[in-house]
Order: sequence, then C-alpha cells, then structure tokens
Amino acid sequence: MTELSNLCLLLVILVNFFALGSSRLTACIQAVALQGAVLALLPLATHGLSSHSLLLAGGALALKGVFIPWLLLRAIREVHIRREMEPLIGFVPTLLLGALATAGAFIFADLLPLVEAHQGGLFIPTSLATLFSGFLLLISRRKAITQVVGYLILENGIFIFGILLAEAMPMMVEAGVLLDLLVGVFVMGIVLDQINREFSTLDTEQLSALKE
Amino acid sequence: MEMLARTALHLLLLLLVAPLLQGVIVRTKALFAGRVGAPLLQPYHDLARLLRKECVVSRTTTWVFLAGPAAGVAVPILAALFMPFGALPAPIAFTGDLLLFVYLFGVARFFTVASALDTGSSFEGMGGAREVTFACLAEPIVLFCLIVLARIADALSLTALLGPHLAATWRGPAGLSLGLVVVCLLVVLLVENSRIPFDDPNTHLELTMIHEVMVLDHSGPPLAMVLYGAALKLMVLGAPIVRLLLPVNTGSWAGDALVFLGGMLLLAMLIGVIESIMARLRLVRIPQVLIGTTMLSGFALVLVLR
Amino acid sequence: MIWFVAGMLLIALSGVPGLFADRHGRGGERLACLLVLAGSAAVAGGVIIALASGAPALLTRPWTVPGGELALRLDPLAALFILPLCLVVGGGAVYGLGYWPQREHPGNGRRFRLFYGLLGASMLLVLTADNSLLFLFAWEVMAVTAFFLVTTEQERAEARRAGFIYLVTAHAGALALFALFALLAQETGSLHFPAAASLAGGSATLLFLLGLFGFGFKAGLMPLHIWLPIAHAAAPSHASALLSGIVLKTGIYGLLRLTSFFAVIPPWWGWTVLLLGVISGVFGVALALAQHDLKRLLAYHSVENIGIITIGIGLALLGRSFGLPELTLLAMSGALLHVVNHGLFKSLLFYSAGSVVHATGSREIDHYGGLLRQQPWTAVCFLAGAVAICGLPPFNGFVSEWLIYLAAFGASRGEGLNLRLAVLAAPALALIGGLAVACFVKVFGVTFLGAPRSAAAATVNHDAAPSMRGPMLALLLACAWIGLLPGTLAPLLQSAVATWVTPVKAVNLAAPLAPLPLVGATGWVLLIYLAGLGWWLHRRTRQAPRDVSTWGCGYAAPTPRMQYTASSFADLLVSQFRFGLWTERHGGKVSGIFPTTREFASHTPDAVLDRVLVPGFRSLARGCSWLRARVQNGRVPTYLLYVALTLLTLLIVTAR
Amino acid sequence: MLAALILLPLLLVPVAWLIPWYRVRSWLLPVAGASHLLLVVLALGGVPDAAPGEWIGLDPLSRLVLLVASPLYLGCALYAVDYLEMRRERGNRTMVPCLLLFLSALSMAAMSRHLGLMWLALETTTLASAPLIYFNRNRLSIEATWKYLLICSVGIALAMLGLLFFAYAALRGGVPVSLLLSDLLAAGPVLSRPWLHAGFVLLLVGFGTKMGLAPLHAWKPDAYGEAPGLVGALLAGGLTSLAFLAVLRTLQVMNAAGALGMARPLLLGLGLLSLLLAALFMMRQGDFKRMLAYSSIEHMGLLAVGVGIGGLATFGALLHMINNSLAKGCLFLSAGNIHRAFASKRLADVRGALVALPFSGALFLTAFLAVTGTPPFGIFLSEFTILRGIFGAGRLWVGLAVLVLLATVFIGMGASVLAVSQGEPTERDMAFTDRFLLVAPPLLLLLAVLFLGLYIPESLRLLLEQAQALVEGGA
Repeated sequence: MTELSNLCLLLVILVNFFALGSSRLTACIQAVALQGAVLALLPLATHGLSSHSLLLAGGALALKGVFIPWLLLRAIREVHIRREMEPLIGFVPTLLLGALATAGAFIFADLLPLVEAHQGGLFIPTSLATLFSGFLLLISRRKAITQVVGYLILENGIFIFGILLAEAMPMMVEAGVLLDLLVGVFVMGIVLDQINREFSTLDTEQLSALKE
Repeated sequence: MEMLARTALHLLLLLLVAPLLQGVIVRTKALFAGRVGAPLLQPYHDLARLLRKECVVSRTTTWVFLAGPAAGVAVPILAALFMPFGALPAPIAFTGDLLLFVYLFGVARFFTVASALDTGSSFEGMGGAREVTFACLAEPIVLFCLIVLARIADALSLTALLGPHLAATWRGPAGLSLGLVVVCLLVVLLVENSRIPFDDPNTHLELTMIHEVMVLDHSGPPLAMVLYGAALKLMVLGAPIVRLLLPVNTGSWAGDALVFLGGMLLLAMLIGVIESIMARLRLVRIPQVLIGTTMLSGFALVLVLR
Repeated sequence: MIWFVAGMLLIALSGVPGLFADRHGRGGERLACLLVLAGSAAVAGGVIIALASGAPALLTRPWTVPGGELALRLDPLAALFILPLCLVVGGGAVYGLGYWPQREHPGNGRRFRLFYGLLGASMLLVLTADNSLLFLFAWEVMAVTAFFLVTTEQERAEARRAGFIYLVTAHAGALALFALFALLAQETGSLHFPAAASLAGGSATLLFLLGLFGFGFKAGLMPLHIWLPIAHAAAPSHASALLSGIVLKTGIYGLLRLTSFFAVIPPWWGWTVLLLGVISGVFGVALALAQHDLKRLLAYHSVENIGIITIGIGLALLGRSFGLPELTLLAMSGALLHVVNHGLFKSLLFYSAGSVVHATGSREIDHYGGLLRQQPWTAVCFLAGAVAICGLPPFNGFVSEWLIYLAAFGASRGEGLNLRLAVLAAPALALIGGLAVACFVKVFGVTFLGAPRSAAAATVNHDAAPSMRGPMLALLLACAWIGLLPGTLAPLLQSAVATWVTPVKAVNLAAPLAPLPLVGATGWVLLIYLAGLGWWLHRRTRQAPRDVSTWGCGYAAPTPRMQYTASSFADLLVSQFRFGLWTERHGGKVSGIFPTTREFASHTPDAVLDRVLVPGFRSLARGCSWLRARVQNGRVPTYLLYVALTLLTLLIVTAR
Repeated sequence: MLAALILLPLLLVPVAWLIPWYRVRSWLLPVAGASHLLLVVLALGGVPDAAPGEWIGLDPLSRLVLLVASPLYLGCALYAVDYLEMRRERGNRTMVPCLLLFLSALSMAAMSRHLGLMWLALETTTLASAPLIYFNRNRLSIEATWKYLLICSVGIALAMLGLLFFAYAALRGGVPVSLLLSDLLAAGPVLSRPWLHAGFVLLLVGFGTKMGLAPLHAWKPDAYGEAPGLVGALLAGGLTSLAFLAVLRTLQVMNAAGALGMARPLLLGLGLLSLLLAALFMMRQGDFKRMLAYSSIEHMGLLAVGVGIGGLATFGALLHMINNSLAKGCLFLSAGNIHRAFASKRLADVRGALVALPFSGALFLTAFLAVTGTPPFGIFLSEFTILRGIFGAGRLWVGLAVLVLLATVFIGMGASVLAVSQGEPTERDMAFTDRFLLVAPPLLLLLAVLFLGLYIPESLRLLLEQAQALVEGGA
C-alpha cells in the first residue's frame, strides 16, 4: 500500500509548489481543494477500508475538498479579486524558498527515528514540507484569502501527520484536526466577511493600521 | 594662679602691642618712600579718637551691622588663647585646638561679610564677595601647613606644634618643608590681613578694594573696633611665623616675651618692605597665586609624608 | 520595644482619621499632628529605654511570606538615626499646621498628612528591620510614600518631573538592593541579617558595589544625587526637611549596616568611599554656590554634607582595614554625629526657608532682601542654621567636623603611604568649609539683609506663625545643645560605633573626646564676648542718626536693584569651578559709550542629570521608538515570519 | 461537581442567547461567575486529586489556575454589568454568550488531564474571545481580531503537531499511544528523545504564542489595545495563565522523561527575550493600553525565566502567576474606565486622571506600582523570590540582566502612567464617572494582591509547593 500513499504524498507536494507559484486566487483555492481530496485518499491508502478510516476520509473530503474551498470561492466572488497582486516576496523566490523548505523537511525528517511500519513512507517529510509551504504562503502573501489558503495547507500538513497515528489513537486526533479546521476556518470566514464589509477588500495591506 | 598670670600676660601683649605693628608697617613704608611718616603710636591715637567720635548708621542696616565689628574683635582675642607667643605657651592647649583656631576666624569672616551686606551697598557686597573667595582659597593652604607641622611634631595642639623641637627640625631633613610652610603662612598672612600684593589697605578707589570696601559705612566706635580687630588679627596670625623663624627658648618668660616682641616688630618691618617693593596684583591674578601657594604647601606635605 | 512599635503604628496611622474629616475643617490636621507627636514621643521613649537597658532590643514574630520574618532590632547605631528622626517628624507635623493648613490646601492636605505619617513609620521600620525582606519592604514603602510627598502639588509640571525622576532613581536603587540581599541570602543561607563581622570573602566585592549603588542613590552621593535637588525643591518645606534631614540618612544607615557585616574590609573600599565623599562634598557645595533657588541650594548642601559624612565613613573603613581602632572610632563617631547634626540643622534651615517662601511666595533668592526686619524670628533661626551648617563654632556642625578632622590627622600617623595619603581629606574638608561659609553668607545676606529687591519682598508683613516658630526654636536649641555640651553625646557615640565594629570596645572614646568640653567652653566664651561687645556697641550707637542712606561711593541715586545679588556675589568663586559646573550665561555684553539696556541671566543646571542622563535617555527612547516601528510594523505576514523563525531557530538549537 | 464547572456556563450560553431582557442578560455573567467561584471553592476543598486515567480532574496546578481565574472572572463579570449598561448601543447578545463560553472553556482547559482535551479547550477560548475583541465593531477592532485569530490559530496548529509528536514519541517508545497526562508521565523514560524534543519545541512555540512570549507576542498589543478593558483583563489575567499552565503540563512530561535540562534553556531564552522586548518597547509608548500589553509580555517573560531557572524560581513563578493575573485585572479594568472617560487612550489626549476620575485614577496608579513590584503588594514578593531563585542557582548575570530590564520597564511604564494620572485633566466625556460596579471589582482585585503581599496562607504555600514538585519533582 505504501506506493499508493507515497504517490498521493508526492501529489500533495506538487500541489504545494503550484500554490506557491500560482498568482491566480481561484487556481490556488482549487489546488487546495484538490489537495484536500488527495488527502482524503490517504487514510484509505494506509489503513485500508475500515469504518474508521472511511469516516476520516469522508470528513476530510467534505471539509477540505468541498466545504471550505466553496466558502473561499464565494468570498472572492463577492469582492471580485482574481489574482494576488504584488506579493511581498516574488513568485520565483517563493518557489525557491519552497524548494529549500521541502529539502529541509526531508533532512529534518531523517533525524527522527520511525517505527518499522512507517519505514520508507514519505509521511513525515511530506507533512513537514506541507507545513512549511503553508507557512511560506502565510508569510509571503498580502491577500487575506491567500493567507487563509496558506493556513489550510499548513493544517493539511498536520493532518498528514495525524493519519500516521490514526489507528494508534482512535478518533482523538482526527477529531481534533477536523474540528480545529472547521472552527478555525469557519470563524475566519466570518471575519473575512466582516473585513469585507468594513474595507470592501480583502487586502491585508489595509489591515496594517495598528502599528507603532 | 600662675595660669591666670600667664593668660593676663598673653592678653596684655596682644592688646597693647597689636596697634604698634600697624605703626611700624606704616613707618617702614614711609621710610622707603623717603618720607618721615607718622609717629609709631599714631594708630593708638586714631583708635582713641574714633572711640570718642559720634557714629552714623545707614537706615538699611540692622543689628547684624554691628555684629561684624564685634566678631572682628572678639575672635582674635579668643583665638589668641590657643596661639603660643614665641616660646610662651598658649594659655589653653588641647588636642585639636588648631582646628578651633582656624574655624574661629571663619566666624569672624562670616559676620564681617554679613555686616557688609547689611548696608545694601553694591560696593560692600563686592568686597564681601572677594573676601570670601580669597579666604576659601587660603583655607586649604592653612590646613596643609598645619598638617605638615602636626606631622613633624606628631601632636595636634598649636602649642605642641610650635614647641621647642622646631630648632632641631630646621637642621633636620624636614627643614625644607618647614621653610615652605613659612612662605605659605606668610602668603596667608598677607591675604588674610589684606595687605599688598593682594589688597591695598589705603587705596582710594573702591573698585579695587577688598577689605576696606567692606567697612565703608562703619564710623566712630564700630570703625575703631574694625581697625583694632584687624591689628589683633595681624598679630595673632603673625605669631606662628615669628615662632617658626625664631625657635629660641630662653629659660625665662621675660626673655621669651622680648624675643617674641622683637620678632613681631621684624615681621612688621618685613611686611612694610614687601608692601613698598611690590606692586598690587590684578584681582584675577590673586586666585592663581593662591592656588599656586596651595600646590607649594601640598609639596611640603608630600615631603614629610613620604 | 512595645513603646517603639506602638509609636510607629501611631505615626503610620496618623493621617488616616483625617481622611474622613471635613475638607476645610481643622480637626483632621490637629488630630494627625497630635498622633504624630504622641507617636514620636513613644518611639523616643522606647529608644531611650532600650538604650538604658544596654543590650539591643529585639522583637521576632513569624511572617508567612517566603523567607519573611518580622524581626526588629533596636541597637545604638539605629538609635542614633531614630532620635533625630523623632524630633524632625514631630516638629514637621507641628510646622505643617502653620505652613500647610488644611483650609489653604483642601485638595492635597489630607493626602499629604497620610503619606507623611506613612513615611515616618516606614523609615522607623527601615532603621530597625533585622530581616532583608522586611528591610526591602520598608525601604520601598518609604520610597513610594516619599514620592507622593514630592508630588503633593502634582498640578505643577516641576513637581511631576521631580517626582518621576525621584521614583525612577529610587526604584533603580531598590532593584540593586534586591540583588544585594538575594546574594546576601545566598551567602548566609537565610534572609535574616547576619551578625556583625560575620561575613568573610565570598562575593563581598559585588555586595559592596551593589550596596554602594543602591544606598548611594538614596543618600544622594555624587554622581547619584540627580533626584535630590529637584525633589527637595518641589516638595513642601517640611517634607523637604524630612527628605533631606532623614530620608537621605537611611542610605547612610544601609551602607553602615552592610559594611558592619563583613569581617575584613579591603583598603580600596575605604578609598572608594572617601573619594566619593570628597567629590560629593566639593562639587555639592560648588553647585550650591551657583544656585539662586533657595530650596535647590539647600538641597545641594545636603549633597555636600552627605559627602562630609561619607568622608568620615571612608576614613573609618580605612581604619578598619588597617586595624587602627582609634582612627575608626574618631572617624565613625564624627560621621554619626554629623548624621545627627545634619538632620537637625538642615531641617532648621528648611523650616526657616519655608517661612520665607511662605511669606514672599517665591524661591528666587534674588527676589528677597531686607527680610530681617519683618521676619526677625526666621532670620535668627536661619542664621543659627547657617552658622551650624558651615561647621562654625559654637554650633553642632563644628563638633562633628572636628572629629572627622582629628581622624584625618590621625591617618597621617599611620604607617604606609596608602593610609597616610588619607590625610588629604583634611584640606578637602577645609575647602568645603570655606565654600559653605561663602555660600551661606551669600544666602543670609541676600535674603535677610540689605534692601528688598522685589515688591514681594518689600510687602512681606508676617513672620513665621507660632506653630512654625516652635519647631524651629526646638531644633535651634538642639543644635546649640550639641554644640555647647558635646560631651553629653560621647557615650552614645561610643556604643553606636561599637555596634558597627566590635574591636573599638577596647579603646574608649574618653581620651580622644576629652577636649570636647573645652570646645564647648570656647563656644560659651565666644557667645559671651560677642554678646558683651555687641551690647556695648549697641549702647554707644543708640543715639546715632539713623535716617541717612548707605554711602553710595559718590553715586547719587542708588537703587535696591543695584545691590549685589546672589549670582553676582558667587560669580567670582563659581568661575574658579567652571570646569565642573558649566554655568550657562546669556547676554550681558555691554558695548559702546552709551550702552542700551541689556539682559543678563545665568543658571547652573545639574552636571549629571541635565548634561548626561536626560539627553542620553532621550536618544535611547528615540532609538527604541525606531526599533518598535520596525518590529511592530502592523503586517500579519511579518508577525508570522517571527513565529516561523522562532520555530526554526529552536528546532535547530535542539537538533544540535 | 467538576463537570458542573464546565457545564453550568455552557448551559447558560443558549439561555443568554434566548432571553430578551438586556439587563437580565448582563446579570447572567455575575451569576455564572459567582456560582463558578463557589463551586471552585467547594471543589478545592472537597474533590481529591485526580486518579490516573481520568480525563477531567484536579491537581495542584489546576487548583492554582482555577484559584486565579475564577475570582478574576467574577470581578470582570461584575464590571461587565455596568459596562454593558453604558454601552447599550453595542448590545450584549454576543458579548454575554461568548463570555460564558469562555468561562466554560477556561474551566475545561484548567481541569483536563488529557493534553488533547486541553488543547481543544484552549482553542475554544481563542475562538470565544475573538468576538469579544471585535466588540467595538470598527476597522481597528476587526484588524486586531484578524491578527489575533490568524496568529493564534497558527500557534495552536503548531501545538497540535507538537502533541502528535509526543504521541509518536510514545509510539516509537513502544508503549500504548495516549495523550492522557498520567500515561505520558508513566511512559516518560521510554519516550523517544528526538520526537520528544521536537514536540516540545512545537508545543512551546504554540502555547508560547498564546502566552505572548516574544517574539511570538505580535498579536498582543493590537488585541489588548482594541479590546474593551474587561476583555483585556480576562485575556491578560486568565488566558495567559491557561497558556502558562499548558506550558507547565508539557514541562511535566519533559520532567518525567528527564529532559528538563533541554527544556529549560529554551524557556529562559524566550523569557529574557520577552523582558528585553517589553523593556525596549515600553519606552515612550504613546498608548497606555498597548503599554499594558507590553507589561503583560514582560510578566510572561518573568514566568518563563522563573520556570527556566527552576527550584525556588519556579515557586516564585507560580506565585507570580497568581499576583500577575489579579494585578493585571485591576490594571486593565481601571485603564478601561480612563479610556472610556477620556474617549481616548493616547497619552497626548489623556491627562490628570487622578482629578478626573479619583477612584479609577488612583486604582490605575496604585496598580501600576503593584505590577512593577512595589511593596506592600504581592508582586514584590514573587519577583524577589524569583530573583532569589536565580541568584541561588548561581546565574549571576541572568539575575543582573533581569534587574536592569525591570528597571528599564519601570522607567518606560512609569513615564506613561504618571503622565496619564497626574496633572490638570484634559477635556473629557463628563457623562462618564466612577460607578460602583466599575470601581469595586478592580479595587477588590487590588486588595487581593495587597493581601498576598502581606500574608500567604499556609494552605496556599503548601499548594504552591506541591505544584512546584509536580512540575519538576524528582528532577
């Protein structure tokens, strides 16, 4: 089964790069939706068809693949923003940094000893790489929407790691992940709405009045 | 009984001889100027007349105005009790009396300047300012000299400081610093008694005066006390110099008294000579001279400390 | 001890009932004054009982805070600080009735009295605490209450600035003491004060330096004196008296307590203290000479006197490190006596200065003149205080300086040049004394003598109120008592020094202090002389014509404005110290044959505070604002970058 | 009874939502707070320490936190009544339910013996407090909310990953995976080090963000500056204590694994950094509520330093947590009053609070003195104890550095506070005056700090010692 999961994971990493590189918001969001869908495959790929992993997959698909992307798309449709104008760091540098981060993730992952079952899996490096990519997106973009996307990717990274422990800690972790994701992004959605109402834009540049 | 006799003699010497010194100084200067000059006893006549005269008091003044002359006379008389006259020991001597001696003159200065300020005259204020300034700078010199003497005598009372050991000291290694001390004390004497080159007692331009300008408003008996106080001060402050220069102990007290008197007269003449041959310093120079003298006394101290 | 504690509580609570009294009534302040008086009396009684018993009085109760213990210790050393405190605190309360009456200050009178009482009590606690925590506790309470006294008139910007700077310096010093006592606790294993001469080696040097910093701030040792002039100037006069007379001394007390703990004293401690003392003394008085704000001037004289005290302490420390008990004894008793004396005559001066300020409504000396006619009582009290602070006989200042002089001379007899050189303290003292005379002649003359220089001074119509006069006279008597009967204090001094360092028990103070009665006697004689001569002169000049004006040296129309002012009087002397004072002069250049009107102003800001610290802190603050604007730039991405960087750094640190 | 602590406020949430009467809804808060405090007092006495395997239970640490948080909450709740009365235009239909939810989550976070559960509760507190920060409904408040939400969510996500790392450490160690505290502590020695260390770092960063340690503090000045005074008080007094508790929990695990030696330097470093940053940033701070935020950062730094040193310093830090929460409560509430009265929080516009608002101004000034460690207030004791711990541990330079920074903090903070409180008052909103319920709660909190400065009950001392033993016992 490892091959399948590794395939998915590679896909995930590719999606990270796409998100880092693309300037079109819609594309970004769709990419994240794709990533969510892929993640939904993972539990099945690793733990086979158990009720528990099915539920996990379903939850992931519903939330990461469908609901939240829909929420975000709706948001950008309201404020008519298509693309991420002048990011804080250019796209190419971002990509380079992303590559560095991924490499770093792989190196770091080698320092961490694994249990036999997970030997040869790409779970740890991928989750870390995804985490870092999310961070990178958060740091390098101006638009609030993009930052939410970054947050989503970051969460995906954690979710990937959670899958490893899924059967070791039944229900606990994933409940945490899903709930956190749900509430977090849901509330952010609300706030985005408010921001939109106040500023009629989702550019966080507007959101830098509070400074020294 | 014997104690009382000594004290009486001490005070009599002081009270009677002091004005004479002024006479001697004036006479010496007159001789240098090729004049006959006033009789030696002229100061006594002046005092007597002033005491008889009426006086005028400015309306701005208060009782402080009179406190100045009073302190000016009271302090030297009191201070004299700690100061040996030549080989004659002081009536009162105890460890640390030298500080009392120094600070008593501080009291005198305080009240003299206060009474000058009491008149509210800008000139007298100016005089007071100069007086305290130069006194401040002279104070450390005195202390340095006293420390040198105390270190040599290994005692802390004036009588012991100026004891019979001085004759030997002149010949000893400490002789050099003793010489420096004499010079410094002489400078202090001239400053404290406002003589040339630091001040001119009988100039006529108020702007150049120091001590005289402070007593402009005093007249009659108060003025008499001021003059008398000045004379007493000269004698009391001159005594140590005489003792340092003539450290001889004839056995009898009469002999000692005569030696001392002779010394005082010589000192008076010396002052007269200095006043005749030297020009008056510019006011701004005076602090520099005093600081230089302080260095000198400090050097003397270093010589004996090592 | 019970009396002491009771009195302390009375003083502490003296201001509380007044809070519920009427804003304009007199009941509150009267009651507060009564309580303070009763408290001071009880405290003094308790101290005297404790002294009579011979052994130090102890009181120990558990206190459940970590390391805490309610341990009080009342020994002669503390007593020597407490007795003047009682006098000044009690006197100040009475003085306040006339100087700061509730009906004239409905806004802040009650607050003032509340903190006044608290300050007095906290100082008593500081002086008797036997446990580091309790000491720090009382110390900080003292600092804060004093702050509220300084900012009594917090609507005035000057008072606010003074209060802020005082609070900051007090807190900085206190933090140094935190470190000091924490380290001390580490040395001894408990927060209880160690016994005298029980500490050896360890971090002694660090402890000493911390103590010098922390206590030096409170004592106003140059260059840590920055808070002192402005605070004294801003506070109401009886608060200034308390600050300058007593609060500063707690710093000295702390230094003494600390040094008493150590078994061995390296010579460089003594030298450091001595040097600081000389610097404070000379520059304190020089700065004072350059001032023309009456209370600021007096404040700088506090720096000077702290310097004199510190010189004594330095000599005593040297005596200890070189094993000369007699030197130690003389120097330390001189220092301690000067602590008492300064407490007395400085309060006297502040009280009389307060009476002048109260009458003229100005602190500018150059606005005064001829006040002696309207304020004879104040003038006499000020004169006595001035003579005392100049260290002139027949008042108390001379006695303590005399002891320190003797100690300095004694140092010259010691073997080894590094001790003998200490004799140079004597000329320094002489210089300080001379400058002090100059300064106080200036103040007394310009304030009380001559002709009024301003309308305010000309229209003064009242002397100090009886309630202000009483405390002034009491202090005057105390000064005269110590000056004329100094021998009476010898035993107390001896035992106080013995509590500081044990070996001097062997030497007895009698031999070195034997001349004290003679000194007193000389004072008597001097007084009699002056009285006699003065009386005679008075009789001779009674019928002298008094309607003439001062001889103007031929100038036809002299005006009061032509009199020498404080500034011009001091100018010649101040110019000698220009290297250290940097007096600022504006205008004053006249040119041409018929010069037009010219303005001239000169003032001497504080060398340390206004020249170094304020600009330094201003630029530091500017730098901080710049940095803050960069770091806290309002962009979420940047903030998240910080998070990411932290994460990476920590991961790398741990992975390594 | 413990369940009641969580459920009672939770049940009141819908009630508060549904009932139509404004004032009654406001009064729900004190009711909840009072009953909560009552239950806490009963629980402290009655309920024994939690047995292994329980998900909800008490131990000395949680007792301490409850002891702090509950009175603080009651104070804020009382304050809220009059505050909401004055801000009727804002309405309280979101405020009150959120505050109730906050209380419930707070109790859960304090009592949960399961790291996952605790994490969940902390997340809930974040979400519940977001609308509170947004109370004023203007651009600035929405911006503050956004920053708070985003940064804290990232932090909490990292904490989640850290928990997973801990779990994996257990998996790797070959023991049944569980995030139950008791299990983790039992499994301590066998936990796999690399995972443990990495997990600790993640948790430290995560909870540190919530705690507001520099440089993870960035959301603090904005959130505290824009939130109403009582929310600021709850965040600075309650939420930070919870975050600190979370850090202590992870320390417990590290201690059980014998890895304190690795954990402490990190805490010490972050703590000193926070002190430094607070000290520098308080200099000439033109906005007194943001200044309070920096002061909170400073005190979090002190806590971290104390724990980072260990021993007596940890004891001091735990005591400091109590004092700090209470003092901060008073400070924020009185600052809120001044802010309302002058309708500004810029130093340029606010002068003479002592005259304008005699009570609030005096409280503000006194609370400043208290929070900067002036006797007779408790913070003096705790700071001095921490310092004794530092010097006792032979960390001379750390101690001196802390002292210098504290002095700098005092200068910066003092300048602002004195400028606000002293002088002739500037023109202000006369409608606002000291009301009883706006002044009494901060006063009570201040009195509590004063009490802790004069007397520490034997039971409290024991509790603190047990808590300290819990964090680093046997290590």
